[in-house]
Amino acid sequence: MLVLMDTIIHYFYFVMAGFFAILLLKNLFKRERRKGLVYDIVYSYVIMVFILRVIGIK
Amino acid sequence: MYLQTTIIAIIMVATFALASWKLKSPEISMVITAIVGALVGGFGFPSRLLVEGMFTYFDVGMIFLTASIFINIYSETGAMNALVRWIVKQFYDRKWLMLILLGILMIIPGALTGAGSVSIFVVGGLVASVMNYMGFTKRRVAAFIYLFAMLAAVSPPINLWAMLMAAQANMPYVGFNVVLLVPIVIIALFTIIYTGTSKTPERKNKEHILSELPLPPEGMNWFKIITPFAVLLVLILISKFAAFSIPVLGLPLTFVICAFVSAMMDRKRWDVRKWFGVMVKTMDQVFPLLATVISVGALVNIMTATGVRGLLAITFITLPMVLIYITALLFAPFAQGALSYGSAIILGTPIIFLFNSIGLNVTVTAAALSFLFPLGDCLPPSRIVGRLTVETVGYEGSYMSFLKAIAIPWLFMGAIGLLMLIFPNQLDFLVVY
Amino acid sequence: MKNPQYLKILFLVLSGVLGLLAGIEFWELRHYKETVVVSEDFTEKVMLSQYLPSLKNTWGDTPIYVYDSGVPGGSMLVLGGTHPYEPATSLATYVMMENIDVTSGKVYIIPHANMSASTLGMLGNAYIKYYHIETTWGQKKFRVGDRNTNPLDQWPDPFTYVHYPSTQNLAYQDIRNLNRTFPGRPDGTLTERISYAIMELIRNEDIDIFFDFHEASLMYPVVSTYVAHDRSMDISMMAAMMLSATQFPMKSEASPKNLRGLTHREVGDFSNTLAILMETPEAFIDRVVGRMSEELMLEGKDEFLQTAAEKGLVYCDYDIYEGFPDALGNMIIGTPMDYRVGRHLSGTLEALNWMNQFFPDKAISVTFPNYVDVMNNGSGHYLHDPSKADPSRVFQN
Amino acid sequence: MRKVLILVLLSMLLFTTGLFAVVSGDPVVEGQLPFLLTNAGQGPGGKMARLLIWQSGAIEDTDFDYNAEPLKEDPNDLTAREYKMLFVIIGSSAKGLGASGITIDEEIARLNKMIEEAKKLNMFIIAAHIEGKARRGNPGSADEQSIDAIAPYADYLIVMKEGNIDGKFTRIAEEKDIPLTLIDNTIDFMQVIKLMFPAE
Repeated sequence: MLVLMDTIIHYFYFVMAGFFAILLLKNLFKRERRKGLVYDIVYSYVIMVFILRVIGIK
Repeated sequence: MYLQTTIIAIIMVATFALASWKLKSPEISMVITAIVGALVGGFGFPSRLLVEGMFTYFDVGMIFLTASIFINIYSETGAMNALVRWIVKQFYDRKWLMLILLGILMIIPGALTGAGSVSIFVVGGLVASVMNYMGFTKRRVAAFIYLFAMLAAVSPPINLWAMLMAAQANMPYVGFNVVLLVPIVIIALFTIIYTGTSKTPERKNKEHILSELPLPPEGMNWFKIITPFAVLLVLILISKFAAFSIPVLGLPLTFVICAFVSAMMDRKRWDVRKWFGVMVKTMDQVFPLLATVISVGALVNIMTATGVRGLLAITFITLPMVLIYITALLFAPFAQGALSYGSAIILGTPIIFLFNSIGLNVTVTAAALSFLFPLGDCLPPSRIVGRLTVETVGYEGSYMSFLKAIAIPWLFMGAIGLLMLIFPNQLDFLVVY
Repeated sequence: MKNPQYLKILFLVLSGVLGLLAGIEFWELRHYKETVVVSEDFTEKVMLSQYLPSLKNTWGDTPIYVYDSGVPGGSMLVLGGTHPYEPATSLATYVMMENIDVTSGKVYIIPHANMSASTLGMLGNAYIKYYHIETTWGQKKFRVGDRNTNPLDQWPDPFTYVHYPSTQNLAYQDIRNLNRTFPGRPDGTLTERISYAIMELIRNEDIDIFFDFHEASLMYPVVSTYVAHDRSMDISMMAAMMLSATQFPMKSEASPKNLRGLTHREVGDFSNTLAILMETPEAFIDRVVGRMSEELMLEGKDEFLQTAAEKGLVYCDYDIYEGFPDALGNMIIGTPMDYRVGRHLSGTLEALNWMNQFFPDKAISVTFPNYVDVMNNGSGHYLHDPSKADPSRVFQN
Repeated sequence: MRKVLILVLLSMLLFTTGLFAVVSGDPVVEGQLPFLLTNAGQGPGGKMARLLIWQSGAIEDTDFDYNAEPLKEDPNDLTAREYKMLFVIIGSSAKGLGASGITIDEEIARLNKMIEEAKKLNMFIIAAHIEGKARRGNPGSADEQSIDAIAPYADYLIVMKEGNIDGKFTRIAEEKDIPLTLIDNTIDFMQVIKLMFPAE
């Protein structure tokens, strides 16, 4: 039972990472603060990190 | 190897300075520095090392995000304003009591989780706005919040630096409670006095403040104000004290649950668009921190690969004892600024072994170091807690002026830590529980 | 001012390329298999999940190689790769597995005790992914893993790790550290379940002596040491004295009672086996070393560490210029891989020898290359060519 | 049978480590029975010595007692039997710091008390440092404090050569005029025991 719950929570974390990737993607294209070009780059690689986790690469 | 590594280190420092100045983004500067370091170090374009490093503090980033989402949703329900209103009403004329209570409030989340940033995320906004209304200057508010965030991180039961050093040195994390709490109380009192005795010329009268504060939304009550925090506290306590009866939740999920509970307290609880909007805004707000923890990992990974990390560590630990004491207040905080909790493992553990080998009490030594490391949370390159404080307080001056604002209590804490480091055997009576 | 959309997309694509390049390397490491040609005394391969079914189809499952002589005698279990970032441990088990000759008793070998942890690099420590060993038939490639279970297999960490059953609090990431989760629990996290399954193996198969191979940083006082549970103290003390006099410097330490979760403590407390942990010196994992490279992993020569040694900060012999002599007259320069592998091999043989003396009813008779052999011929000499071997004796890990 | 096997094995070992003197320095002092074997510094050395004494077969198991920490709880530890000698193995433990490790101040206080009482009882005190440089440390370390608490008050010193590389024990021996026997390896302690208690 605990193992099952652990497994569910484990997958929930991947879903959470995926959700944050979506939030990040939305902010990359439209955001209130730090609108500069430099932060477009920062957003891009942070999104990449979340995606690598979501697809189970790292 | 010394010369070569020193050259790489210098080039990396120069790159970081130049990039920070030109690009105005410490996050990307760290990544650029990492890339330059790898190129100079002969690693080519370090795609694997770069990305691998970015995962080092991935979980920390998740904690930042979820904690902020929780607290922003909580604020959105109006509960935060109601709480501030109540505190001002009750404590307007009892400044000292209020400062003590705010201090304790600040310490709890960090003490339970080991992260000062969590304290700021969870109660920092509340404390800042109460203090603002009470007329304290932004400088004092910033100092108060930053200091208590550090103390929260150091405070038992969870002191991550001590735990990491203990883990690396194969010593049990036992006997730290009193030896941490006594200095914490001293530093906390100093900070409270430092804050409380400052002038508050622009302090408005009570009625004025209450009229400025937005009225709580209809239906707001104590149950709604308390429940989300109560859930947080309960989840954290059962994770610690009933760990074998529940699955591992992790802090991110804990905060998500609390966020959900908060949202359920709202009248328009199923307004998904509203909550989504809050989360998008939260992401915008905490993005610099998230980006910092992601980027600093990449930098640390390259510092390690090129041997720069090793150079820093070997330089510090092979200093004569006297110089270790003299430079501890420099090395330890800067290591924290660059390596975050890695500082404990890289500088802390060798110091533990070194001190042990000359018969000094290692528990006091580890405790002492755990007072010195957090001082670096306001220092570059990462300066995570420092920036978080600036954001939370809404501090408007330059970052340098923020550092000046926190300098006095910062130095006081450093002095206490240093004294503990110098006299561990005289303080070993504190290692009781 | 609004940044053009195409630039944002370009940055995303570039980040994607970076992620892809790195991702390919991560994927390769996770799926790279090491090959082993087991010796003729090999009888069967079983999976750890046989002792705890919930490990089946997880990265926590790992092969156990059994060598049953069919002749009555004691039984031993050897763990390599409890911490995969200490790769001499797995290599030593491979040399053992490829050459072992069991004349009485039964031997169980697990080359990757924490399989999951062997599939990623150590975060923030810029580890090399692989190292290569020269053999008579070409190079053989091995993984260098992490200390802890892969977060892809066990996520999240708690904010503090409460050890079962002692309730001692440990740093959060130690919940993924196999040498902190013993004796484990059947319904715990993946790492706790691996521990529990290993305990079940020990209890069900009535293991008489248990070895856990490790490597330590030189600045760690317990380097070059046996750490023994109370019942195995006599064995490890005699073995250490013997080895120091005849082969290489070896110390012996008692497992402290207050430090929980470690094999030398919990395996001894929660089973009847004689639990022993061994540490070799591995310069690579010292935090003060310079450039991280395969050479450092294989040779262990580092100037920074030399400085530490000269200041008396390391806890074993270390010299990257002249070396130091072992009891046989070899000069040991740095911490070479063969030296480390040889130490584990002879460390095991010597302890077995003393178990046989002290507990004749548990006696096991085995032979495999020892320190002298590996120092003379190199570890690679004892690894066989899989392409020329009987396919039924070739396995992947 | 078992003992014979061990003896054969050990003699082979002694053969390989060289026919040269594994025991050097001052002549071995004749031992007296019964004696109390103990430890200074909370290390495993005492147990190691006990093991080697057993293995040597030179004396009976009943000829000596082993007590890891005499006077810690029972003030009568030294008078429990009419001990002729106090045999102290010096060395701390490297495993486990902090709460799992040693508390050196209390340990030294206990050692001082033990020496004082042993002197009062006219016991012959032997200080042995048999684990080499692993049990030597920087000034102030548990190892050095333990050495300083015992060695200068001993009537006889047995030291492994490697542990005397800085000549500390030679100096103590000369200053206090204590006989000092040196051994090459820890395991040679067994030889010393055999020489101390020659077969009748």
